[in-house]
Amino acid sequence: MKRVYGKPDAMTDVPFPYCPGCSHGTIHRLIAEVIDELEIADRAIGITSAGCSVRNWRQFDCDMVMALHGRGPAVATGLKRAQPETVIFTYQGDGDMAAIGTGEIVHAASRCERITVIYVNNGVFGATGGQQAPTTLIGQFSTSYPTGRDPRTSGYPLKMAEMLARVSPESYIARVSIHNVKNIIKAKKAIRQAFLVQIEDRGFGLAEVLAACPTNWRLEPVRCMQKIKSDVIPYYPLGEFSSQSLKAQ
Amino acid sequence: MKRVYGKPDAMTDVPFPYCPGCSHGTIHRLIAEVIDELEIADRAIGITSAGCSVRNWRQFDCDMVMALHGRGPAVATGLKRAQPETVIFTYQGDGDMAAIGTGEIVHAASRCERITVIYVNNGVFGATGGQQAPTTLIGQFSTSYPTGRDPRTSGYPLKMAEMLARVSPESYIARVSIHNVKNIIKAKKAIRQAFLVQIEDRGFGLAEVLAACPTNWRLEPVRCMQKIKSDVIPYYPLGEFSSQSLKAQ
Amino acid sequence: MVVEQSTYLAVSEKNLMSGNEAIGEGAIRAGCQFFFGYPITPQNELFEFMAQMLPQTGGTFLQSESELSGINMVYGAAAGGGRCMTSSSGPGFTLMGEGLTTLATAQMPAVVVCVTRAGPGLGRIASAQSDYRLATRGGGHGDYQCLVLGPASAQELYDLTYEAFELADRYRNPVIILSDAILGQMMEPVVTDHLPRMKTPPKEWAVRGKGTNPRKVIKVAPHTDEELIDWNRQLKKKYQLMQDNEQRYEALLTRDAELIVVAFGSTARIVLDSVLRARNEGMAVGMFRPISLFPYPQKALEEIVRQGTRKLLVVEANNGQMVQDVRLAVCGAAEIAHYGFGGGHIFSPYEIYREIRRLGKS
Amino acid sequence: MVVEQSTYLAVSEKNLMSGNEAIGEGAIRAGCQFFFGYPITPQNELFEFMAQMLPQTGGTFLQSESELSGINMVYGAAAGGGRCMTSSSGPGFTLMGEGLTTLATAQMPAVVVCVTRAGPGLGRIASAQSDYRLATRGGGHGDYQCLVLGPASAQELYDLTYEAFELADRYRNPVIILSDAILGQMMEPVVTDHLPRMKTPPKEWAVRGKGTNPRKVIKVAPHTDEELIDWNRQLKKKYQLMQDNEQRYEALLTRDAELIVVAFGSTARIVLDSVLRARNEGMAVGMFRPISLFPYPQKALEEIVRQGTRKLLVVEANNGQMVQDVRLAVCGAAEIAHYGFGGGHIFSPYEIYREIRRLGKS
Amino acid sequence: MSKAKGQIAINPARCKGCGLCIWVCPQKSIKTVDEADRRGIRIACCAENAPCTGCGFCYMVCPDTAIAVYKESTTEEPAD
Amino acid sequence: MSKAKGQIAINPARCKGCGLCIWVCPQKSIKTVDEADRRGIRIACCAENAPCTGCGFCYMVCPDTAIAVYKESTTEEPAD
Amino acid sequence: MILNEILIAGFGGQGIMLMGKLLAYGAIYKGLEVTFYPSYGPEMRGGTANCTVVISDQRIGSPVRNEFAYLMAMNQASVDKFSERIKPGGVIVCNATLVESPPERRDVKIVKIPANQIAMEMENPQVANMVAMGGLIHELKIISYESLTKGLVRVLPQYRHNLIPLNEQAIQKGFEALEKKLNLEGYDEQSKGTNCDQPGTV
Amino acid sequence: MILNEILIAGFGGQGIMLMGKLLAYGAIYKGLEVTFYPSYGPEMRGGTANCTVVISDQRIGSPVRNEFAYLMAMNQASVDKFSERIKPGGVIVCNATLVESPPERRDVKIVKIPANQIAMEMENPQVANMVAMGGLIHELKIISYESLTKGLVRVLPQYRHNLIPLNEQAIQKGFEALEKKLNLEGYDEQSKGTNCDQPGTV
Ligand SMILES: Cc1ncc(C[n+]2csc(CCOP(=O)(O)OP(=O)(O)O)c2C)c(N)n1
Ligand SMILES: Cc1ncc(C[n+]2csc(CCOP(=O)(O)OP(=O)(O)O)c2C)c(N)n1
Ligand code: SF4
Ligand code: SF4
Ligand code: SF4
Ligand code: SF4
Ligand code: SF4
Ligand code: SF4
Ligand SMILES: [Mg+2]
Ligand SMILES: [Mg+2]
Repeated sequence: MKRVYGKPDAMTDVPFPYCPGCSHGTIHRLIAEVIDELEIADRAIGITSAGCSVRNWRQFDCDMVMALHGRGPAVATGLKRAQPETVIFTYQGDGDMAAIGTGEIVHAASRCERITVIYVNNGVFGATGGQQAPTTLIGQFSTSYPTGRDPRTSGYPLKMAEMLARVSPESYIARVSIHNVKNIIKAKKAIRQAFLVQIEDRGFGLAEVLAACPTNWRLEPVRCMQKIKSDVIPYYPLGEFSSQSLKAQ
Repeated sequence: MKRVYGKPDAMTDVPFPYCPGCSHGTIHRLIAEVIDELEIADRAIGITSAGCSVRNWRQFDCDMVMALHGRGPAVATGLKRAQPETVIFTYQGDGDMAAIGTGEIVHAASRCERITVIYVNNGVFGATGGQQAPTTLIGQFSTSYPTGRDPRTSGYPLKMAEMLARVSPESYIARVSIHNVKNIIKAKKAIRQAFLVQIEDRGFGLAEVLAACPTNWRLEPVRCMQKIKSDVIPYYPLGEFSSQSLKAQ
Repeated sequence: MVVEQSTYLAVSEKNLMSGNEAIGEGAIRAGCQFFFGYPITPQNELFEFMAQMLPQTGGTFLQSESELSGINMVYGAAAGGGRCMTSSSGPGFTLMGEGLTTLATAQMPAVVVCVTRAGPGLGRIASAQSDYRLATRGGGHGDYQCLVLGPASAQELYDLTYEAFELADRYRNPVIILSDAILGQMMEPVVTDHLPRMKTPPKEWAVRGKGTNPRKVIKVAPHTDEELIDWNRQLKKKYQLMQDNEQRYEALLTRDAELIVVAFGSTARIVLDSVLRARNEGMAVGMFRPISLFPYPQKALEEIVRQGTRKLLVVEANNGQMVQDVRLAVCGAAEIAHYGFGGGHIFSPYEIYREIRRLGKS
Repeated sequence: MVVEQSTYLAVSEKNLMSGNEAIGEGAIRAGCQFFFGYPITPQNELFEFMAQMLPQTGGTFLQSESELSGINMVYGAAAGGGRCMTSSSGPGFTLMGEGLTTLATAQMPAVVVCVTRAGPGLGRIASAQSDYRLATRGGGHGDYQCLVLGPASAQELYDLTYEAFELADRYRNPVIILSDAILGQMMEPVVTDHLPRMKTPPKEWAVRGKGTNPRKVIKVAPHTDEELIDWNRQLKKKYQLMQDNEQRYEALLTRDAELIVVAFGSTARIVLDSVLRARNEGMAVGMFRPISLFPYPQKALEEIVRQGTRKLLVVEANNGQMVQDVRLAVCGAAEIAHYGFGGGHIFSPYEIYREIRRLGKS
Repeated sequence: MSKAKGQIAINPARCKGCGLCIWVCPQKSIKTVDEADRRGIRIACCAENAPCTGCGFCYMVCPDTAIAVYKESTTEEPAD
Repeated sequence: MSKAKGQIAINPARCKGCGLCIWVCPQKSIKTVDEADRRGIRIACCAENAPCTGCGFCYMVCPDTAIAVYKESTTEEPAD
Repeated sequence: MILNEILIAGFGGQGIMLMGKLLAYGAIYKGLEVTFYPSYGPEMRGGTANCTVVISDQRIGSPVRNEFAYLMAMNQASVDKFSERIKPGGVIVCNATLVESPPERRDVKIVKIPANQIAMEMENPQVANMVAMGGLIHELKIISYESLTKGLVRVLPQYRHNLIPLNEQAIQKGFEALEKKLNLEGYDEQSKGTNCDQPGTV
Repeated sequence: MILNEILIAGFGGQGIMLMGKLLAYGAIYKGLEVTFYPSYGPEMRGGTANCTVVISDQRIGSPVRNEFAYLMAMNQASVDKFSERIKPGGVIVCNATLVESPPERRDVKIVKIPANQIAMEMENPQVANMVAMGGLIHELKIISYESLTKGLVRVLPQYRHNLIPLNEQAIQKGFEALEKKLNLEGYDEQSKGTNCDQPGTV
C-alpha cells in the first residue's frame, strides 16, 4: 500500500497544543501542504502572533519569527524588505488582526506588501478565554458580553476580507472555510493563491479562514462544523474579494 | 443693509492660525455654521487632534477636549458613553485618522458609535512639513518621498470613506469637497447630516472633506482649488457611501 | 472565569474573593461606572467581572479594540466626569504609556490596573513583579507621574482600589494599582461593607457641553511655550504634594531588626513567612513593605534604618527594579542586597529564609 | 527641511551639519540600510534625510503608519539581519515601548533615536530633556534594558550613532540615541572620514529562510516558564556586562572642584559656558557630562566625587529625572542640588552661572 | 439676482490675502490692496465701481471667515 | 472509487478524539476506542469490517493530522 | 496556633476548585484566616488541576506553598505527583476509587476514602468531590461539618442551590465513612498528627 | 581668544538661514569653531526668521544665546526686537534700505548698509542678503572675503552654482561699501570694538 495522505514535510513532529477539534490544526496542515507543494520550505518564514497559535513556531519546519499581538504585518513588512527573496507569511487570529492589529493590516494591505496573511476567523478571543472578537456574531455569547453581542453596545462583526479588499488594489483576498472536505480543499487553494501572489510578486495575499473554537463556542467539534455552515457563512460569505492582479495575468 | 453672511456664533473671534488659503479654515466655518443651525453649541463637544488644526479648541465656542494623535475616536467614544446627551465631533486630518489612528476609526465606525467625524483629507501631513499621508496621490511629491508616491514602495492612496462605509452598517458617510461654492454648500449639507445621524441616534457620522494644503502642495490657493477638481476628485469620488439608516427612516 | 452572579454585592459578611475580583468590587463600591479594556491573562477575571457587573449597576463596560484605544476611552470618559478604570498586564500596560502621559497632562483622574505577568516581550503568564519600574517611572514621555499602589492581599486590593478612585479625584491624576498574577488568582476573605458605597463626585471641570456657562477646554498641550513650562511647574508641585502626603507602608518587627527584608505585593506575603521563621530562630529580622510605590515610603524606611539596621535585603520577583528606590531612601546608611529573578520565578518561603540566614551571618 | 543633495557623503573636509543630519550621516556610514519611521517634529530633518539618502545608497526607507508599526518593522528587518533604525520624539517614542521590549527580548540589534521635545502629553516642539527617564528606565514592561547614549554635539551625534550600530550588534540589543531639539536643529562642522564606511556584518542568527540548514526561530517568549527565567538571567548578565564596559563620560576641570555641575546633551553645552565663567572668576567648579546614560557612568562620578567635591549641581531641561542616577552614583558622598524645569525652558549660561554662584556660596 | 445690491466688509485682522474671494467673485468686485501690511500680506478689499450683488460666494470660499456680506433689505438664502 | 481499497493509520499521540473523522467518513469505517487513554481521551480507530476506500476525507478534516491514508496501487488525487 | 496547608488535586472536571473554595468558606465560618490558590496544568483545556488552601488563626503569608500538611488526592496522577510534597507527620487523603497504588511513605498518615464509589452508591456520581470533602474535614478536624456546609450556598451557583441537601448528604457520607473507621489501612500510628509542626511553619 | 556671537535676523524669504550657514562655512575655512542655530517665528509659515552663529577659536558651549556681540538686522522688525540684546561694545549692522529707524543705543557701533538698494543697483534684488554679508564680515573682521565665498559652493544647491560669481560680486560690493566708509553715521568712537569682552564670555 502506498501512503496517499499524511503529515506534510513542512510540519514538525510536535503534536498540536490545541483543544480537540480546534480548527487551528487543520489550517496549520493546509499551510504546510502548500509550503511542500510550492517547495518553499527553504525560504519561507512564518510570523507567529499572540493567540492560541502563539507557539506555532514549533509546528512549522521553516524559519519563524514571533511577533507581538497584532504586529505581524509590520514585522513581516520589515523582514520582507530586508529579505526580499524569502516568502513571508503571518498567521493571525481575529483578535490579533481585526482588533489590536487593525492599523498594521490595513496599511500592509494598502501597500500591497508582498506578504501572505493567514487570517483565522473563529469569532472569539480563544487564548484569553472566550471574550468577544471583532468578528463575533450578533447575539453570540462571549465572556465579555455574557448576554450576547449587541451591536448597539459593541458594534457589528467586522468583515475584514471585504474591508481589506477595498483598499488593496494589487492583492488576492479570499474567504474560505474548513467545515467540510469540499471547503477544506477550496481553503487550501486559496491559501496557495495567497502564497502565489507573493511569490510571483503580484501583490498582497490574504486568506481568511472561517474556523471553529469548540471550547469557547461550548460546542462539540462536529456541531461547530455545522454551526459554521448554518450561522457563520451566512454572515461571512465565502469567495474571492480581490484578485484583480490575478485576473490581469 | 442687513448682514446676510458673516462669522457664525459657534466660532470664537480668534483668527485662524493657518496658512493663506488653507482649507482648514473653510471647514471650521462650515462646522460652526452647522452647530449654529442645529442649535447645539450648548451641548457640542469637539475633540481636537494633532495636525495643523491641533489648537482649534481656540476656534470653536463650545466645550473642547484635546486628543493625542489618532486617538480622537477613542476619546470621543469614552466621552459619549459618559455623556450620552452631548453631541461629540472629532476633527481629524488624514495623517491623524488614516495613518496612526486607523484602528480607532475602524472600530468606532464598526461600533456605529454615535459620534461625528470631520475628516480632512488634504493628501499630506501638513503640520510636520509635508510628508506623505496615506491619502497622497500616486506620483505626488512629499518630503518623505521626494520623487513622488510610488505604490510599489509605499502603497496606494487610502479611500477611507469607502473603507469605513464597508464596516459601518448604521452610519452616514460621505465625501465632499470645498473647491468651489457649489461644493462648499454640499459639504455643509454633508457635515450637517453627519451631525444629524448622531443627534437622532441613528448611527455614526463621517464627512470626508477633500481639502487643500497650499503650503505643502507648493501651489497658490486658487491653483489648489483647481487641482482638487482636476486631480483629487478623479481618485476620490464625491458622494455618499453609507446612508442606510437615513434611507430607512 | 465568568462570575455567575452578584452575590458579593449583597452580603455583609466575609466573602471569598480572588484578588482580581476584589479590585472589581472595590471599583464598583467606589462608584466606578466606566470600564474600557482589552483581554489579557492574568487580568481576565477582573475584565470579566466588570463585564458582568457594570451593566447590572447601570455602568458601561466596553471592550476596546486595543489597550491603546482603551486608555484613550478612559481619558474621554474621565473628561466627561465619570469614575473610570482600565486594566491590563505587561504587554498591554506598555501600550498605555501614551494614555498615562495624556491623563497626567490633562489632569484627568482614572484608575489603571496592572496585573503583572512575566516579561519582557510577550513573556508568559506566570506571576512576576517586573512592571514595577514601568509603573513607577516609565510608560510615557515628559515629566509626569502616576500614583502607584501595591496591595498585597485581596482585602487590600479591595480597599486600595476603592481609595484609588478617591485619590485620583483628589489629585486629578491617574492612579495605578500594581498587582500581580499570584494576587490576582488567589482567593481570600474580604469584608466590603466598611466602605460606603460611593457615587461619582461632582466635577466642575468636566466637559458636558457648555450649556449656558463659559466653555471648558481639556488640554494635553497649552497654547504657548511659557504656559507649558508653567504647567510643568504646577505638575511638579502636585507630585511633591503626593510625595509629602501619600507615602504608605507596613513595618513588621523592624524596631530591633539588624536585617530588614523589603518586599511589596505578593512577594511580601512569602517574605512574611520567611521572616517569621527566622525570628522564631532568634534572628533580628524585620520586614518593610512599601504599599505606595510612588511615592515610595522613603521617610519611613530612612527612619527605620536609622534605628540601627545594618542590612537591607530587597526581595522582588524581578531583576532588582525596586533596589534603586531603597537605595535612594537609605542612601548609604545600610548595606543593600537583592534577591530575585525576572521571568516568573515563584519564591518559596524557605529560599528567602535561606537568603536571610546567609546575609545574617555575613 | 529637505536635504537637496548628498554633498556630505563625498567630501572629506568639515561639513556643516545639523544634529539631525549628523545622526543620519553616522547611520549611513555605519551601514544602516533600513529606516522605518513616522514624522514628528523636531526629528523630521533626520526622517527626511533618510528618505532622501537611503534610496540613493541602495537602502530602504519606509514611512510606517505609526511609530508602533515602525518599530515593529525595525524588529522584522533586524530579524532579517539588516542594520536598521527608527527615530521619533516624545509622543512617538512612548509608542515604541512595546517594540523596545520586543527587540530587547528577542535580542535584536537596532538603533532608536529620540529627539526630545517638551512634554508631557502632546506637549510642544520646544527642546527639552524630559525623556531621560523613559529612555533609561521606561517604555516597556519586564526586565529589559536598552543602551542609551546622550551626545552633545553634531560631531558626537555622528560618531555615537555610528558606534551605536556597532554596540547594537555586539550586544544584540537596541541602542537609544537620546538627542533633543536644540541638538537636532543646531548646525556644526562635522568630520566624517575618520570612520570607515561599514557594511552590515554577517549575522549567523538572522532568519533568511532555512535553506539547507536547520531552521531558526526568533522568539519573544520561550516555551516554558523555566526557560523564561533562565532567559531573564542571561539578559541580566548581558546588562551587567554593559554596565561594566560601556560607561562613558566627560569630566572637565573636576580635579580640584568643590562644586561639580552634572549635565548631559544640549544642556551640557550651556553649562560649559557657565562653568568656564565661574572658573574665570576663581570658583572651584567643574563639569561632569555623562555620555552613556545607560549605563550611567557611576564609577567615574563616584571616584571624582571622592576626590573632595562637596556639592553636585544637576542641571537638566526637565523636572529632575537624572538626579536619581547621580544620587545612586555618589550615594550620600556629596550634597546634590537640582536646577531645571520641565516643559521646554531653554537655559541661559548666565542663569546657570548664577545658580553655581549661589550654591558655591552656601 | 444681479440687480440686488450688496456690500462686503473684509476684516483686515483675519484676511490673509489668499485670493480665493477675488477668484470666485462673479462681479469681479474684489481686488488686493496695493501695500502689504505689517505681516507682509496684501489683503483683499473692494474693487472700485464694481457692483457687488451680495451673492455671498466670497464669504463661502474665504478660508478665514474674513468677509461679512450685507444686502439691501433682503433675507434671501444663499444660492443652492 | 468505492471499490478502491484503502487503509488508515491513526497516530495515538496526535489524535484527540474530536470525532470529526468519524463524522466525515462516508464508509463509517472509523469509531472511537472504548477506553480513555492517560490523557482521558478516547481516540479514534478503525471500525471492524468497514470498507475504507482511501478517500482521504478523514485526513482532510482531522485537525491534528493524526491520520495517514494508504491505498492499494493508486496515485489518485483527492476528490476535488 | 493553627496552620494548615492543604493541597487538593485531581483532573479538570472533578470539581477541584469548588472543593477548595468550599473548604475556604468552612474556614471563614470557623472564624479562621484562609487563602485559596488555584493552579491549572499547562494543558490548554481539561488536564490536571489543583488548588492550595492555607488555613490559620493568624495572618497568612504566602498563599503559594511547596510543602503541605494535607493532600487530598482525587486521582492517581495527584498521588504520583504530589505525595512527596507532604511534610512528615502530614496526611494524605486518597480517593480510593481512582487511586490504585497509594503512596508508600510511612511518615505520613494515609487515609483512603472511596469517594466515587460512595457517590455512585448515592446514585449521584457527580458528588464524589463532596464525599471526599467529608473525608478531608474528618481528618482536618478544625473545620466542622456545619461550617463547611454553610459555605455551599456561597460556592454553588444559584441554579444549583436545589442540590444543596444532596451535597450536604454527600459530605456527611464521606465524613461518616472515616468516622466509622471504614477503609482505614496502612496507617502508621507513630507519625499520626493533624497539625504538623515542621521548621518553616509558624 | 576669539568669541563672536552673531545674530542674523529678518523675515522669511530674505535668505537669513543661508546667510548664517555661509558665515559658518566662512569660520570653518578660517579654521575656527562654529555653531549655527536657526529659529523661526511662531507663525506657521513665512513670518520672521533669525539665526545665531557663534564663532570661536575654542570649543563652543551653548549654540543658543541671549546676548550677542553682533546683530545683522535685515529689516526694521529685527532692529526693534533684538537691538537691546546686543552687548555694550557690540555692533549692529542694519540693512539701511529696510531699516528706517536705526537703534538709539550709543554704547554699540551702528553700521548701515543699504543692502537691498545695492542689490537693486546690481539688478539682482535677491542678492541683498549677500551684500549684507559683505558688510557683516567687514565689521566682523575675523572672516575673510575668501573664506566666506569659499562656502558658497557648500550652501547653494547645485542648480544655483552658476550664480556663485554673482553672489561673490554682491559680497564684495557689500564689503566695499563699508570699506569706503560710505553710509557710516551715528557711530560713537568711544564704544568702538569688534570683539567685546563682557562678563560671561571667555
Ligand atoms: C498587547 C497585548 N494585549 C493582549 C494580549 C493578550 N492576548 C493574547 S492572544 C489574544 C487574542 C487572541 O484571540 P485571537 O487573535 O482571535 O486568537 P485565537 O486565540 O482565537 O486563535 C489576546 C487578547 C497580548 N498578548 N498582548
Ligand atoms: C504619536 C505622534 N506621532 C507623531 C506626531 C507628529 N504629528 C503631529 S500632526 C501629524 C500629522 C499631521 O497630518 P494630518 O493629520 O494630515 O493633519 P494636517 O496637518 O495635514 O491638517 C504628525 C505626524 C504626534 N504628534 N504624535
Ligand atoms: S481555545 Fe479555541 S482556538 Fe484556542 S485551542 Fe481551544 S479550541 Fe482552539
Ligand atoms: S501647512 Fe497646509 S494644512 Fe497646515 S496650515 Fe498650512 S496650508 Fe493648512
Ligand atoms: S478669501 Fe478671505 S482671506 Fe482670502 S483674500 Fe479673500 S478675504 Fe482675504
Ligand atoms: S458677495 Fe458676491 S458679488 Fe459681492 S463681493 Fe462677494 S462674491 Fe462678489
Ligand atoms: S480514507 Fe475515507 S473511507 Fe477511509 S477511513 Fe478515511 S474517510 Fe473513511
Ligand atoms: S479527526 Fe483526528 S483528532 Fe479527531 S478523532 Fe479523528 S483522528 Fe482523532
Ligand atoms: Mg480568534
Ligand atoms: Mg493632512
